[in-house]
This record gives sequence, C-alpha cells and structure tokens, in this order.
Amino acid sequence: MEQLIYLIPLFPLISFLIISLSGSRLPKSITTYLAPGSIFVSFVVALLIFAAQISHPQAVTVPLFTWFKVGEFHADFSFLVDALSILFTLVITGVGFLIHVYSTGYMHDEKDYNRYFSYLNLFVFFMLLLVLGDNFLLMFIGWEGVGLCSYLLIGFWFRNSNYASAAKKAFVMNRIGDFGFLLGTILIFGVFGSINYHEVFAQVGNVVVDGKLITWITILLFIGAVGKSAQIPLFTWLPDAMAGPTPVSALIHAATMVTAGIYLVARCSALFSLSTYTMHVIAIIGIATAFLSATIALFQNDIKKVLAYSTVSQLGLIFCALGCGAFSAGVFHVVTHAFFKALLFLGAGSVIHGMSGDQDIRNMGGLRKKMPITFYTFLIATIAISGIPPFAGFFSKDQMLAEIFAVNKIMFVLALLVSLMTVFYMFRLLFLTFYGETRANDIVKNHIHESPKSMTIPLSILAVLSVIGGFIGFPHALGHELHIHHWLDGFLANAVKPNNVEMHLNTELLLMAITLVLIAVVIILARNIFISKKSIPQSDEAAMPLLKEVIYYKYYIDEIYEAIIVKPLNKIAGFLRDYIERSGIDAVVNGIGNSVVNWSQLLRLTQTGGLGFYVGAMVISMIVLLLFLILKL
Amino acid sequence: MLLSQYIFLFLSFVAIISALMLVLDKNPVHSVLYLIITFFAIAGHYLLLNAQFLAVVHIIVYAGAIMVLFLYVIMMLNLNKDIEPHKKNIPKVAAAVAAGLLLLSLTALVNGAEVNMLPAARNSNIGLMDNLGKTLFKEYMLPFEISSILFLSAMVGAVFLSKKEIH
Amino acid sequence: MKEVIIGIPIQWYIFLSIALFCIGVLGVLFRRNAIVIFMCIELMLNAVNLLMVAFSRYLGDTGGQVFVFFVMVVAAAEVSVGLAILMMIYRNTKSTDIDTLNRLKW
Amino acid sequence: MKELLLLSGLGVLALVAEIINARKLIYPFVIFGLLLNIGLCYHDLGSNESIYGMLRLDNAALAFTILFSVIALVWFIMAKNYFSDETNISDHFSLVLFSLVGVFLLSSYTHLSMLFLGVEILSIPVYILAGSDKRNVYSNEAAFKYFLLGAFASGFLLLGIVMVYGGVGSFYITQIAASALLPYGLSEKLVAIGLVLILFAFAFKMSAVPFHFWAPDVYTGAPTSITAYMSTIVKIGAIAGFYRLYVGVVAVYAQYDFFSSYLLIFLIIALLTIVVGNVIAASQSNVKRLLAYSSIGHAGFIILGIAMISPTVNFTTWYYLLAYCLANILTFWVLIIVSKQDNAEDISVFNGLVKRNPILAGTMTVGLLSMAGIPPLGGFFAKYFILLDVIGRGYMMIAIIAILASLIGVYYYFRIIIAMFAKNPIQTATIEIGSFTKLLMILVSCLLLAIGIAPEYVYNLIF
Repeated sequence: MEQLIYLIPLFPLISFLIISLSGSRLPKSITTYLAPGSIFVSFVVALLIFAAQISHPQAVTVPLFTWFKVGEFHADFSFLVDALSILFTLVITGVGFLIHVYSTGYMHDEKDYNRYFSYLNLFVFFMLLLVLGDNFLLMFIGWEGVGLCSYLLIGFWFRNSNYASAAKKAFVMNRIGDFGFLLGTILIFGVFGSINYHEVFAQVGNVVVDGKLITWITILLFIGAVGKSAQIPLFTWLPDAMAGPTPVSALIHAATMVTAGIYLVARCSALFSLSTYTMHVIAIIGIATAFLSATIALFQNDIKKVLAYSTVSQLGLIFCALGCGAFSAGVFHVVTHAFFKALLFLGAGSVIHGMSGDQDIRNMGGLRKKMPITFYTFLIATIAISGIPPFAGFFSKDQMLAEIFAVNKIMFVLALLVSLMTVFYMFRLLFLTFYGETRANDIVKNHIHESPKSMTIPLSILAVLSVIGGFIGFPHALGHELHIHHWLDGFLANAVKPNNVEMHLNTELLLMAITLVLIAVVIILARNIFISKKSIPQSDEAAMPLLKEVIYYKYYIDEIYEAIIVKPLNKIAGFLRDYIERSGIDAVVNGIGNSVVNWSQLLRLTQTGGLGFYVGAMVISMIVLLLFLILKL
Repeated sequence: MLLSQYIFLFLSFVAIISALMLVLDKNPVHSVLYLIITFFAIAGHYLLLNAQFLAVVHIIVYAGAIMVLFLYVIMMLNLNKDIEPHKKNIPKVAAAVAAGLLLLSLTALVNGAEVNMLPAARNSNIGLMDNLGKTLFKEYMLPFEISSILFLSAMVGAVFLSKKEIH
Repeated sequence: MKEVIIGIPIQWYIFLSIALFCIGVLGVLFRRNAIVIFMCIELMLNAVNLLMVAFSRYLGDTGGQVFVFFVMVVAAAEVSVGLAILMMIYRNTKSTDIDTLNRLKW
Repeated sequence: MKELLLLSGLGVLALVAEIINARKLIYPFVIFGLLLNIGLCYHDLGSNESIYGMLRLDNAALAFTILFSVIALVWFIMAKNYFSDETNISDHFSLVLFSLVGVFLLSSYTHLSMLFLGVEILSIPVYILAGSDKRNVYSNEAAFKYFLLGAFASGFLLLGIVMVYGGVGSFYITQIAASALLPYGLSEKLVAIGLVLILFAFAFKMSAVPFHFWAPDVYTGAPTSITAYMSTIVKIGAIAGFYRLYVGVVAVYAQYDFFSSYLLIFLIIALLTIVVGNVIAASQSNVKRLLAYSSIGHAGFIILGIAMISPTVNFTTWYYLLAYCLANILTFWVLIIVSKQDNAEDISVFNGLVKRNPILAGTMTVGLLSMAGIPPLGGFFAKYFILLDVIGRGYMMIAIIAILASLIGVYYYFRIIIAMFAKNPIQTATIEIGSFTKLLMILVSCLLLAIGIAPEYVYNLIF
C-alpha cells in the first residue's frame, strides 16, 4: 500500500500543470471540479495508506529514482512513509480539500480564478513534497516551494501595494530562515556524510558526534523553523500576510505551511533531543512568542489579525512543548489546531463575505441570526481552541500543558496564562461578531446573508472534526481509565522521540481541573464585558472613558478589572505592538535592508566612469594583492 | 666591464629615457618618434641577444607598420599639436606613485630569481631564421594558422567600424 | 657577441623589462590622449617581448622567440582595431580625450 | 580538430556569403553548424584527441565546448532580431563566430601561446561588437573602455606568461605542471609572480572585483544582445581558460610556499566579487546594469567553486555556468523585447508585465528565480554544489558570507518580479511576440527547470 505514496503529490501536480498551462482558456466549471478533485483523490490515497499504517505501523522508504550523485554527495528522490509523515499528509490533503471546496465559493467572482487555483494546487504539491521527502534536500525544496507559493498567494490581489509589500516581507523573512536551514543541511552533510533522514539518525545513536556540532546543526535548523513558523524574531510577516485571500490564510497561514517548522523539529527529534541547549532555546522562544502575540491579540479589531496573532501564539505554545520534549503532544496539537484554526479562518472568511468585505469587528455584531451555520461552526471552533472538553483543543492543549508542567513550572504558568488569554480574546471575538446589535451601516446590513453551500459544507465538516478530532490522542489521565493507551504516542513512537516524562495521575487530573475552572472564569468575564455590558472597543480616535462614566455604569468589578488588568495590558499590548514589533523587530529587519542599500549607494560611487580612475584602481589593487605574495616569498 | 655590458647599459639608457619622454612629451607626434627610438633600442637588444631575424622583423613591423598607422591616425585627426588638456596635479602624482609602487613590488618579487641556463643555451644560433622557421612551421603550426583568424576578425572589425553607414 | 649571456646577468634584462613595462603603465595612468595611451600599451607589450627574447636566449629555447611573433601579430591586430574604435569615437565626439568618456557610470 | 575547423569555417562562410550575396543562408547554416558541433563534441567524448600538441580535447574541454555551443545556439535564436536589424549582417555573424573559436581555444589549450591567442581572438571581435551601434555614443564609449582596459590587461597576461616561461623554460602546461614535481631548473619566484599576474589578467576577463570596473559600463553601453553575449559566452571562455590553468597547473604547485598566498589572493578576489557585485546591484534601477552587477556576483561564485579544487570541480563549474547562462539569456531575452517596445531599460518598464504578456513575465520569473537560487531551478543546485565544496573544505565563514551576499541577490531580483506581478503597468499596450519565440522561451525555461530537477542526468550525459 505504501508504494502508492507517489500518487499523493502527483495529482495536485497534474492539476496544477493542466490549469496553469491552459491559462485562462480553461472554463471555470472545469477548474471548479479539477482542483478540489485532485486533492480529494490524494486524500483518499492518503487515507488508504493511513489505514495500512494503523494496522502495521512501520517506516517505509519508497524510492522513485536516484536524483543525482556528484562525488560523495548523493540524493535520492524518494518518499518516506511513517506515522509522522502520513499524519501530516492527511491533514494537508484533508483540510486542503475542504479549503479548495470553500474557495470555489469564496473566489467565485474572481477574475483570475484559474491562476488562484493553480497556485493553490502547486502549494499543496510542495507541501506534500516537504513532509513526504526522505531527505533534507527534498524537504528544502518543498520548503522553498511553499514559501514561493505563499508569496504568490499573499500578493494575489496585487492591486493594493500594501499587499505586495506584505508579500515581499513574508518572502524576505522566510529567506532569512531558509538561510539557516540550508546551512544546517550542509553542515549535516559535512558531519554525517549524508542528508538522508535514516542514515543521519542512525548515526546519531551509534557514533559519538561532537555535541557542539549537534547544537550548531539544531540551532541552524531551528532558525529555519523560526522563519517558517513565524516565531520571534521573524514573526511579523504572518499578521501582514493576512492581506491574501482568506482561504489562503486558512490553508497556508494556519493549517499547513506555518506548521512546517514544527514538522522539521519533530522529524529531527532524535537530533534535537541530544542538545539540551537548543531545547531550552526552543522552549524559551516558543513561550515568549506565545505570550507576546497573545497579548497583542487581546486588543486587535481586525477579525483576521486576531486570528493571525492567535496562530502565532498557538505555534509558540507548540514550540514550547517541543522544547520540553513533548514531541508527540506538539504534533497532536498541530493536527487539532489545523482543524479548528482552519475553521475559524473559513468562518471569518464567511463573515467577511457576508459583511461585503469589512473586516473590522467593531462594525459587526448580531450576525448570529443572519448567518446561523457560520455562527454555530465558529462557536464550536472557539470552544475547541479554548480547550473545553470534549472538543479537540482540550485534549491536545491539556497534554502539552501537562508535559510542560513536568519540565518547568514557570513555563507552565506562562503557558496557562497564554491559554487563558486565548480564551478571552476568542470569546471577545465571538461575542463582538455574533451577539448584540449589528453595528454596520444600512447598506452592508441589508446585504448580510449566509454564505453559499460550497462554503458552509466545508465549515460543517471542519466543525465535526473540531469536535471529535481530539479523540485520536486521548490524554494519559483519561486514557488509563478508559484503557485506550495514548494511542498517538504509540503510533508516532517510531517516527518521533517519545517523551519519557511520567506523571502522576492525580497531578494531571488536578491540573486539568484548575485549568477548566480558570477557563470558565475567563469566559464569564468576557461575557460580562461584551454581552452584558455591551462594551465595544473604542474607535481609534475616541478618548479614554472618563471616571464619571465608570461610576455611572457601576460595574465595579468590571471596572477594576479594566483598570488593573485591561488598561495595563492594553498599554503593554500597544507597547509591544508599537515598539517591539514595529520599531524593534521590523526596524532591525528594515535596517539591515536599508544599510545594504546605503552601502550599495556608497560602493557604486567607485564606478566613476573615468578610465584613468579604473586603470589606477586596478593597478593599486594589484599592488595590494601582490603584497601578500611579497610577504610570503 | 665587458664590452657587451657597456652596450647593454647604453641601449637600456636610450630605451628608458626615450620611453619616459614618450610619456612626458605633450605632443603626440613627438611621442611617436620617441617610441620609435625606443623600438630601435629594443632592436639593438635583440641583436645583442643573437636574435637577428627578430630584430629585423621588429623594426619592420613596429617602426614600419604600426607606428605609421599611429602617425596616419594622428595626422588624419589633426592631433599634431599639443592640444592635450592638462591633467590636474593630484591624478598626476597618484599616477606616478602607483606606477612607482608597481615597479617596486615587481622588482621586489623578481629580485634574486634564478634562471637556470641550460646547456643548449651555448648554442647561439637559435635566433637564426633557419631555426625559427623550423620551430614555427613544425611545433607552432597551429598558432600560426590560428593567428590568421585573429587577423581576419581584426580586419573585418576595423573595416566595419571605419566604413560609413549606407542608408 | 657569442658569449653575451655570460657577460650580462639575466637579472639585468628582467629589471630593464620591468622598468619599461612600468613606464608603459605610468603612461596609461598619466596621459589623457587616447592615442598616446595606445602607444604606452605598445610599450608594455614590447617590454614583455624583450624579456621573452632574453629568456629564450638564456634557456636556449626557440619557443620564446616564436612566441614574440604571436605577440606582434596580436599587437598589430589590437592596434588596428583600437584605432578604428578611436576614429569612430572621434567622428561622434570630436575628441580623443579619455576624460570626456565618462557618460557610463554608477 | 573537426570542431575547430567547423567553427572557423562557419565564420569564413559568413564572410563568403556576403560576397556571393547569400546572406539569408547564414542563419540556418550557423544554427545547423552549432548543432553539428554539439553532436561532434558529444561523439568525441572520451577520445582525448590532441591537436598538434597545442590543444587537447579531453572531457573537460569537450564539456565546455558543448556548453558554449548550446548557449551560443540559444543566443543566436535570441538575437535573431539583432541580426535582422543590421545592414552588415555577415560582419556580425563572422565576428561572433570567430570569437567562438577563441572560446574553443580557451577551453582546450595545452600551450600558453594558445591561451594568449584564445584570449585575444575571443576579445577582439567583442571589442568591435560592443561598439557595433556606431552612432550611439554609449556604445562607442563601451567599446573604447573595453578595448583599452582589455589591452591593458593583456599586457599583464603576457608579463605573467613570460615570467612562467622564464621560471620553467616551457610554454606547455603539462611541462609546467611536471616541473612542480621534478623541480629541476625551476625558478619558484618567477613561476609564482607569473601565475599571480595571469590570475589578475583572468580576473579582469572574468570581471572579478577589483578588476571589474569595465564590466558594468561596457554591459550598459553595448547593444543589449551583445551584453547578453558578453555576460554568457565571453564569461564561459574566460572561466574555462582559467579553469584549465588553475586545475592543470596552479593546483599542482599546492605544496610550494607561494601557493598559500596565491590561494589567499584568489579567495579575496572571489569573495570581493560575490559581495561587491551583489551589494552594488541592490541599488541599480537600470535593469541592464543591474544584470551586469549580478553577473559579477555570479562570476564570484564560480571562481569560488574553482578555488576549492574538489574532485567534482569540473562538474560544479560547468553546471553553474550552464544554469547561470541559461537564466541570464532568458532574462536578457525578455529585457530586449520589453525595452524595445517601451524604449527604456528602467525597472519600471517591467511594471505589470504579467498583464501585458504573461509568457514574458513567466519566463523572466523563471530566469530570475534561478539566478536567485530558488529550488528546484538549476541555479539553486549550482550554488548548492559549490557551497557543499566550500564547507567540505572547512571554509565556514566564506560560505556564510557567500550565502548572505546571495540573499541580497534575492532582494534585487525580487524587485523585478514584484514590478512584474504587483504593480500597475505604465504602458498598457500588450506586447506581442511570435509564437515561435514563445515556444522557444518556454522550452528554455523548461530546460532550466529540467537541469534543476535532474542534475544527475546532466552529469551522466557529459561526465
């Protein structure tokens, strides 16, 4: 069964070729079936292979052809089927299929319909190459390919120059990460003499390799992961990337591409777990990113920006878990996160569709009645991401939190805070969007309608997945009771390094209980503010509420909360956004760019155009270079 | 000192002085004449080195053909006055310093270099037409033929560049 | 004349050639008239020729002297092309001053 | 021998055609001749033929010959309009073909006289071609600068050759190499200074920093087709010539004292070339000039690869040149068409090209992405192989600098791509191109992709 693996990337590729080569001549109706259909076929094949893997979990290498062999260096074009890669493949093809279907509705009036789907198919192809390849080079090609497609899709609506600059930012930041990845790969070849996963990891166990080199390699690879998965300091491209069409944000910037960094770390878990230094770095960067972006998300008013910062935050949480050695828990969260975050984005897309393109939540509200399917699916996703049982997010998040707790208590507290903030801003989003009165102007208001079937059906399917998705990896605590041994751990055991942390059953249950209570408190708090009090985030120009108003409303608890928590947090979030992100990180990135251009302006002055100067410069540099020889002879 | 050494020093003196004058004199026609003197001095060196045939060819090709071409162009473009605008002083000094430094570093590099004289060097006839011809048409057959391509392309190019466009 | 190579050390020829070569370089740097610059390049080539003949004599190898022929060939070809280019420029700009040729820069 | 006769015969044929008034025949004959040349070389692989002891058609030489024939073929197809616009068509053809003979000599010489003649036969026609737009003062200036600096560099090349001759007593590169092992009658000093001077002269021809000054000006001033020729074929010639010398002679002297400083000088030149070329390109707004600087950067990468003398240096150099030249020709092809339409060479002429002609935009993107080193195009592996060698030799810092510099490359190549895809066109008129041109453009783009997807196949084909 595993031998059929090559079919999975083949179908999207064929579809891409057909659509792109025929250009705009291909009728829309054919594209509508061809593009999602190809992904669906791949999904079916992936399901079959997955079934085979469940009955006989094993790592199978499927060689297609020897790619090239130059000197000692050789690379095969072959695929690796194991639990990790097939799990990712399932998510990519499954969620990818749903998003393709959704796109047929969402992009229906788009002029460049075919171009959009050709990019989307190409993206799926490269993403599959990334997770299925059995060596670092193949992964790198997929890695670059998805970056390119992401760039093309972010800039898809290039009429707006902001979109184009967002696309450029995404590409440049990704390239910085790629530079690390490439160096890491080359160093791996230098150290192990191979770039094949099996050959490299086999040597990790047997041969004693210099620990420093391992640290170097893993740090370099992690730089790649930081770029792709939008972690500090390379995370600012992801919120900007929301300029692209919403289904693209769902597929690339929530469910698949941004998880490539996690795939990389999980795939090389054998390597990473050898370097405690790197593991610390990963955990710290992960939790810092999670915390920073969660605070920023608290006060964003653009529906997609909230989700974008939320994605960054969740990815940070996963990295923190990976850094604590919880590889399979991280992978688990990637899967569940793909379901509910894709659902959230698609729901947001549906809302934006209904709101005639407006993305500001201050203008929304009351959409519950007018868009019931969107509302219920969005609600499910919000519950799932908040970690309320028995929805998907609960299991994965709980497992991560538990394993972080076992390693480092401070990180656990921070992670808990992050997930509480997640609950808050998600419910804020939900309440502001769907409850209360509609705040939009009349033209928009009259136009609000439920989205077409092609959009609501994928939403419903994803909602179902968000509900039941968690059961594939039952948590330790409940698992013991129900005699379902942490199945995912076992399933992934031959692909990623299992975590050896054993935790007392009671501790885990206690943690779970505390978390749940806190979540409940936060939800009630959010409800208080946004439904009972009907407070709407101020428009950007409005002044701060006066003390008088505070007394008038008499919500003392709320106001204390506002004074003690909201305002400082608001300030901090504003500070973080304005100074750390815009002035700090962006400034550094832009500064490097500017300094290159400045140097360039300076150096080009050497090209004076005068022949005398050229000859003189040549002679002088000859003399300088000859000095090296004179000193030696 | 041997006679040959005197001759060497005399010829070298003439060559270097006239080469310097070539560089320093402002009138291009004078420069041509100084260059011709340098060529004659070099031809003298060739004779000293027993390369009689080459000495003759050198005079014919350089003094006879190439320098005539130079003179022809100078006359045609009417450049025979010292119309050359003065370079500023700083570039001049820089030029002199750069060339001087190059001279210094090259001499420093070759200083003390040995050239092993082979026994065959006793044969003073290598510069005769007979030997040269044999080498040229046996060993160096291919470059000899290939240089025709060089000439052909230079000829085509020179004609192409100089002829007037016909419209 | 037969024993010239005993009388004159090869070093002398090397130094002489390098001196002539550097005077050529000086001329290229020093002058602004393109024709004179061409002449200085000819001087550089001749310095090399001289050294080639000297080496050839001291090594007892005819190859060096034959090589000089090819240098002459190339020099002749280069000069004809160079002067043709110069004429072309003169037709357009009425000048042979290299310092005026700096339209292309940066 | 056949290849030499064929190439020079084609050049003469082009001249004869002018006399017998058969100008129309030249183009098909040239295309056919180049195809035949590729076939002949492919057939001769492994024959190791020696021509009068002056040339040796070993596999490296034949590989380079195949390379430049392929690129010349693509170039002739690309430059069809350049020729059809000219009144002196046969002059141009013969000059280009003669300079190809020079490249052939440079890729197969075993005697320094052939090296020297090869450099000159390659250069002299190109001096003229650079000035072939006779009325244009920029073209004039380009020709003059190239000629003057080229002749100046020839002087140093000759001085280097004569020093090596004085040090070893022979012009044959096999004997020069043998003297390193049997140092009887060897003057190490003269050989050292000679080899370094030859390095300088080649650095000039390869447009390596700090001998690159001519390149941006000449590339900008020359007619665009000729710029494409100079930045591909002429570069192949210079690099092939230097490759033969470095691998055949200089590397043999590795145990001598001077070699370490030679290598140091060489690496300085290579690194400077990569950095300066890419950095200056970042602030260029004229696309032709931008490509000129980027070609300087690429030359740096290639010579960095040569400096490593890994066992596969032959392939890595060859492959880089192939990927670079194909991509370069593609970009110049598009540039010629676009700049002719709009009569400008600024980056803004590419604004919104995808709307004016998607094929042109796509082709340009493929070319630029390959030059930027984005997989799976050929340009990526070209860089990758060289970086593998560099890191394999333990030069970690050099590799990092090289990669950082090529990141700058990504920046300026993407300026053009963004202009094409993300900006609104200044001129809205669509650009029409013939269907044959379209087909060929797609074909070359696919070739660029194919060599990236299957470098193994290319390797087995030639090496």
